[in-house]
Amino acid sequence: MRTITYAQAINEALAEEMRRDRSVILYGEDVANFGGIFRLTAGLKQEFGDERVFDTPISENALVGAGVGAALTGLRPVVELQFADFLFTAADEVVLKAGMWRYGHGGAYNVPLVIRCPSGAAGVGPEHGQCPEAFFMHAPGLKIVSPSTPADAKGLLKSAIRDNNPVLFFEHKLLYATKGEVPEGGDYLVPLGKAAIRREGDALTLVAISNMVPKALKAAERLAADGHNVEVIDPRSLVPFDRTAIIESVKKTGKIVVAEESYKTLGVGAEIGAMLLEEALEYLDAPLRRVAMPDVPIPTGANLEKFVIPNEEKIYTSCKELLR
Amino acid sequence: MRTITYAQAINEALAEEMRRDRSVILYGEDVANFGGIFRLTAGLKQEFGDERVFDTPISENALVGAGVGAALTGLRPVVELQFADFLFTAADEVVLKAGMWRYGHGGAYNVPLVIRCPSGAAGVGPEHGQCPEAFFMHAPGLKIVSPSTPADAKGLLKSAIRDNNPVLFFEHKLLYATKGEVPEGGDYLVPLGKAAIRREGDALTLVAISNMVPKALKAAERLAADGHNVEVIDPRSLVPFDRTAIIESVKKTGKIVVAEESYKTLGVGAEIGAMLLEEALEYLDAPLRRVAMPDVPIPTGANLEKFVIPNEEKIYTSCKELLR
Amino acid sequence: MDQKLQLEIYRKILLSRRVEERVAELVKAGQVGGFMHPGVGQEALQVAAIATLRPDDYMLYAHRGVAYWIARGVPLEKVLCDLACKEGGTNHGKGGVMRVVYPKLGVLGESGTLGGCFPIATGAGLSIKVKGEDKVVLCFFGDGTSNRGTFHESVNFCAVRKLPVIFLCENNGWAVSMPTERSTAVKDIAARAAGYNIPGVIVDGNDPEAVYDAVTTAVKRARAGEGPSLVEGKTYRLWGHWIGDPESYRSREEVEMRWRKDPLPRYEEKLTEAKVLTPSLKSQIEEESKAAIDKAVEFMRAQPLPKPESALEGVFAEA
Amino acid sequence: MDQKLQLEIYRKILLSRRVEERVAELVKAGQVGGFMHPGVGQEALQVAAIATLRPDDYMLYAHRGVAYWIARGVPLEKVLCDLACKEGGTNHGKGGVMRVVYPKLGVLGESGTLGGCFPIATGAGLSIKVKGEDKVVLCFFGDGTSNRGTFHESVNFCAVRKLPVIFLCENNGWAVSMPTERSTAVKDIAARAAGYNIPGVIVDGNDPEAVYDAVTTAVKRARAGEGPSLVEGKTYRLWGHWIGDPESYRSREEVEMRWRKDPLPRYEEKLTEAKVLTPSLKSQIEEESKAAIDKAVEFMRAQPLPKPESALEGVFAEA
Ligand SMILES: Cc1ncc(C[n+]2csc(CCOP(=O)(O)OP(=O)(O)O)c2C)c(N)n1
Ligand SMILES: Cc1ncc(C[n+]2csc(CCOP(=O)(O)OP(=O)(O)O)c2C)c(N)n1
Ligand SMILES: [Mg+2]
Ligand SMILES: [Mg+2]
Repeated sequence: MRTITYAQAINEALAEEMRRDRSVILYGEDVANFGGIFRLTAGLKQEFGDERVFDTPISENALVGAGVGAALTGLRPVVELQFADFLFTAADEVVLKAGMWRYGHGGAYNVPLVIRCPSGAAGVGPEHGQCPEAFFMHAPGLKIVSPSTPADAKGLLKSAIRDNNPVLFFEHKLLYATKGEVPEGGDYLVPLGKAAIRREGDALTLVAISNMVPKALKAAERLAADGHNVEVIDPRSLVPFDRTAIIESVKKTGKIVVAEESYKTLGVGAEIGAMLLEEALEYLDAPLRRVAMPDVPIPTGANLEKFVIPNEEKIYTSCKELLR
Repeated sequence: MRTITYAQAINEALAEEMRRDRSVILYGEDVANFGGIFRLTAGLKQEFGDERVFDTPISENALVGAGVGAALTGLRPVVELQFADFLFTAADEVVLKAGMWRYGHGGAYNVPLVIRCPSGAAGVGPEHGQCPEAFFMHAPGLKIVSPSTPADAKGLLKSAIRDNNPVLFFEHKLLYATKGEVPEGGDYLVPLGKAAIRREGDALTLVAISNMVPKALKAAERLAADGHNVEVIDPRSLVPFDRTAIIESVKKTGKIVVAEESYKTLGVGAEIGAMLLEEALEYLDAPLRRVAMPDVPIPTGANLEKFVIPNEEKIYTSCKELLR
Repeated sequence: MDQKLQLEIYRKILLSRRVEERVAELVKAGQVGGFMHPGVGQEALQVAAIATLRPDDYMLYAHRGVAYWIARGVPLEKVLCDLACKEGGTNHGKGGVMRVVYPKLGVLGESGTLGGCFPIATGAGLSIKVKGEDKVVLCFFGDGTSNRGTFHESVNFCAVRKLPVIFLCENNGWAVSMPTERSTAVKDIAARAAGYNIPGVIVDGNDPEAVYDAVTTAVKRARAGEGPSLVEGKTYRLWGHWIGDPESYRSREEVEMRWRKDPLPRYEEKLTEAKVLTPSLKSQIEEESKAAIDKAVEFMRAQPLPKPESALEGVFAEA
Repeated sequence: MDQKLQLEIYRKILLSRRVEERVAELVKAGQVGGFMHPGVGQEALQVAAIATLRPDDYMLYAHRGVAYWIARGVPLEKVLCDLACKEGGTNHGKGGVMRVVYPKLGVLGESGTLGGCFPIATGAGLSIKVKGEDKVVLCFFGDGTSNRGTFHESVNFCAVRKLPVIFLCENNGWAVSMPTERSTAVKDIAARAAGYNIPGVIVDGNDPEAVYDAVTTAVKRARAGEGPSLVEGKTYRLWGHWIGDPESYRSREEVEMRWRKDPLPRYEEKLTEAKVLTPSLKSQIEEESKAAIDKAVEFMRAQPLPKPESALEGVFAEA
């Protein structure tokens, strides 16, 4: 199968869905003429024209809120925020409007909106490098997707665009350049809410999110060399969340480690821990380990960032502690 | 000791701190001339004048951001948001500015800011009734306080105003009218980060937050009548969080139930569950129970709201399940 | 303005007024739990502006009273059921009367945070433009709300993309306890149009025909693809911010003085002088209104509350 | 303007230009990791505006270049250490060059989200007013940033409370790839002052003396307690949005045409004609600049990186 980058996969998904459905539009800062500051949307304005692909002013509240309004009135907008951190700039529109409009109005309207959010620490400091998935996982009415491979980036984005609900689509900046096999053409869809077992094993369940997945797989290989066969699970979507995949795995392994780039306190690992304590206590034979961003903003300096961002080594050591 | 309402306690705390320290100012929508839509700030403008107590335009981003700017330049602003939900309207200023300014600038400045947030479902629907503590507990750099009694409301607010860091101060609307003993005058301070054991017991650890505390205590009495002596813990502040109080209690009881009005997924109960799974697994002899707001927006209709908001009965039943 | 339209507007102003009077009774008598911000005194502005729309246009109302829905043709009994958070309304108790929604007539609903309306209206305008339709969006907001950042972002966005949105400010002099002159640096909200290079028009909001003309011009401009307009109607909130507001923040004199400019009797006189309205027709309209309200209240009373378990439904649509 | 000040401004414009040229070399050579948005072409505006301040005033710079700090007197070596995220700077690698902070001279720092500066500036103005001081706040922002809602909320807030804040727009024609005329509905950002009933002034941002006069007037007004002003300096971003920007979004011709208006040679000529600057003095200033930069770069090179563990420190102050 041909291999393409995560970035190309996103560009393909956008192009295919815009070809398929005229109600899909794309806008954001610098997405049209420039093709996006990460160049993900290059060529789309040329193919789909100024009305369906356009640049906007620097007005994040209007961007997101207009996405909701357009979704209420028959479009399927894809809004690009230049950095996932700007979800906070537009949090009223994200949490209170996109997440609650349908429910608050008794289901009279759907909100088929996708917000694309480049996430992840990459040397750009506290306000341009967060992985804020967990904040919005706590908010009712929002679906949350965080793909780790080019194939999932494509298949999940296509599904997100077709979904009748608001979806926050997190793209880790450090994954953009990574390559992987992606089925050509056709209609490659990956359903929201289905986890992927990236590696089978019975020694320990290692849940990894977004850019932590490749790191977890490397750690898993080292652990295998040590004789520990760990299972690596990539939830892929956090809302809906594939609880069964994780619970079933833990029933088999009895041990759980969660690797994520969100802040530790109330990060995704907290929900997984609580869920297991509710539903799988009797199977757990070791304490939870959360490999996460410590509860500090992301420092700008490379050596400081490296110190706080979870990596292969930290994942390896945490697993090792439980496997002794 | 004299008894006053939670609302009076807050008013007293504000007045005392403003008398003590000229750098304390108070502003928000309708706080000065009208004394606040919940009448908490009545009389303060008269005593402290137009410059230190004033009404603002409906501009939540400016309100909160100006609080940060004023804090950087030598004041100790207390900003009132009319509803805690508006923290989302100003989330950039709350999470990225208040929470990160100090760290991002290498500690050059402190941000002694208090944001008062009336929280809790009270028949006013999805955007005026949330308890959003957990959202902001995930954000680095913010202290979070959620008092359940008039005495704590006063003592914690005074400590929050003297704290050199940003503090989100959550006041449950349904607690405003509740009465309790509050030490007269003097300088009554309650430190942030110290939980209160509201009721001692060894059968089960029941952690309750804000307006869930009185409900938990009622449930505990019923359980006592059934012969179960449960321990009720009120964390009072969520950041800093008194982990020890809860862990020690669970070591004694082996059972944990968390009652809160935040959404269940990644609510405060998730962090408590994960923390126990990390640090007290061997002491746990029953699964976690989270009595929380289901993951739906708050409906406006009274009978619908009643159905979703946690109450004494739900707390009682959840404990009972573990105590059989 | 032709007589049919004049009477239509008068009818709706009167009906709105009588509905709010009845709602106030019901609320004070504790017969409905609903919470409402009365619009008494602003009905002329609300009714006349909405009268300029086509059935397929979109609108975002503000939180101020019932006239928006009555003017738009949302069945009265549905509005009352929403007020009581019962079945039979438009949102099944989920949003109450502050979230009346009626897709058939483009009533998109309401944002609970002030200023949330602006980006939503912008998005509706975007849909219209992308689809090449000639619909418009009418977005109501208060003087206080004009100070939200979303106003600035949205008006600029609509102006640069030439979106068919009419931003209609109901300047009633107050935002809860805050008088406009203390909340807003500029005397006329309409002056803010200069910041976006769009028309900014001031009109007497208590004169329905003046409002009708001003909004009609803005609607024409929007339909022609020439972009948004800002229209400011000067009016006054004759009742409290909510039913039960002590109103300690303003003087009796001020309010009494404003009652003398109450748009209802004022329009009554005008139509009577113009021989469009006769005493008999007037009392007929009063009776029809009362009958309609009685009927709607009865319907509302007979409706069940939504099933408690339904509180868990409706967060997500079928994927 | 007196010659001392003219030369002072010229020196700082030149030094800023040479610093950015050196930084570009260092970054391209991969010798510092730092990420920077160059301000080449905008130094006259930045330096002259800051020259109007007193040492005890506050300022919020934008993300565009190093001239703000050089003009304000932040030691150059500290700026370079921040660029390299080393010790010896102002923020110990926590914020890099985008978060230079210098309390001694009221340099409050920077918001990573555009428009975050406006409410912060408002708050600094609030402090000044509450304490009854006669300081002012100078807040820089770009044309693109003028479309953030925080601009609207903050300017209105400052205007109603008469806070001593000068909102200084650096209109350089572009926001990354977005030309001002497509992002902003109004030709002159200054026109937005009309929405807040405050002065809105347009000035040639490449003429330092014109900038100095315009900002001085706004500063006087602020110190006198008469409230905020909006000043717009027309300038141009001669380099890319960041070092390495392909600039595929604008034409060579446009950029070349603008280089002819480069404020540095322009001011050089003016001062030479006025006999304030002589060839020998010019080369002396060039040499002094080079020496200062060499020294600062050396200092920066010699500085250690912050201790990795320090990444965990500084979130909270001692209670
Ligand atoms: C963002 C936000 N801030 C504050 C409120 C609370 N609030 C509801 S109505 C109101 C006054 C609005 O004034 P105005 O816009 O003039 O409308 P009016 O009530 O006068 O019709 C306020 C402050 C809110 N709902 N949302
Ligand atoms: C809220 C927010 N949106 C977007 C960005 C990304 N961004 C950084 S600089 C920039 C362009 C700013 O343009 P302008 O305000 O004109 O300043 P200039 O770069 O031209 O100096 C953008 C979009 C950001 N940092 N914050
Ligand atoms: Mg008003
Ligand atoms: Mg610019």
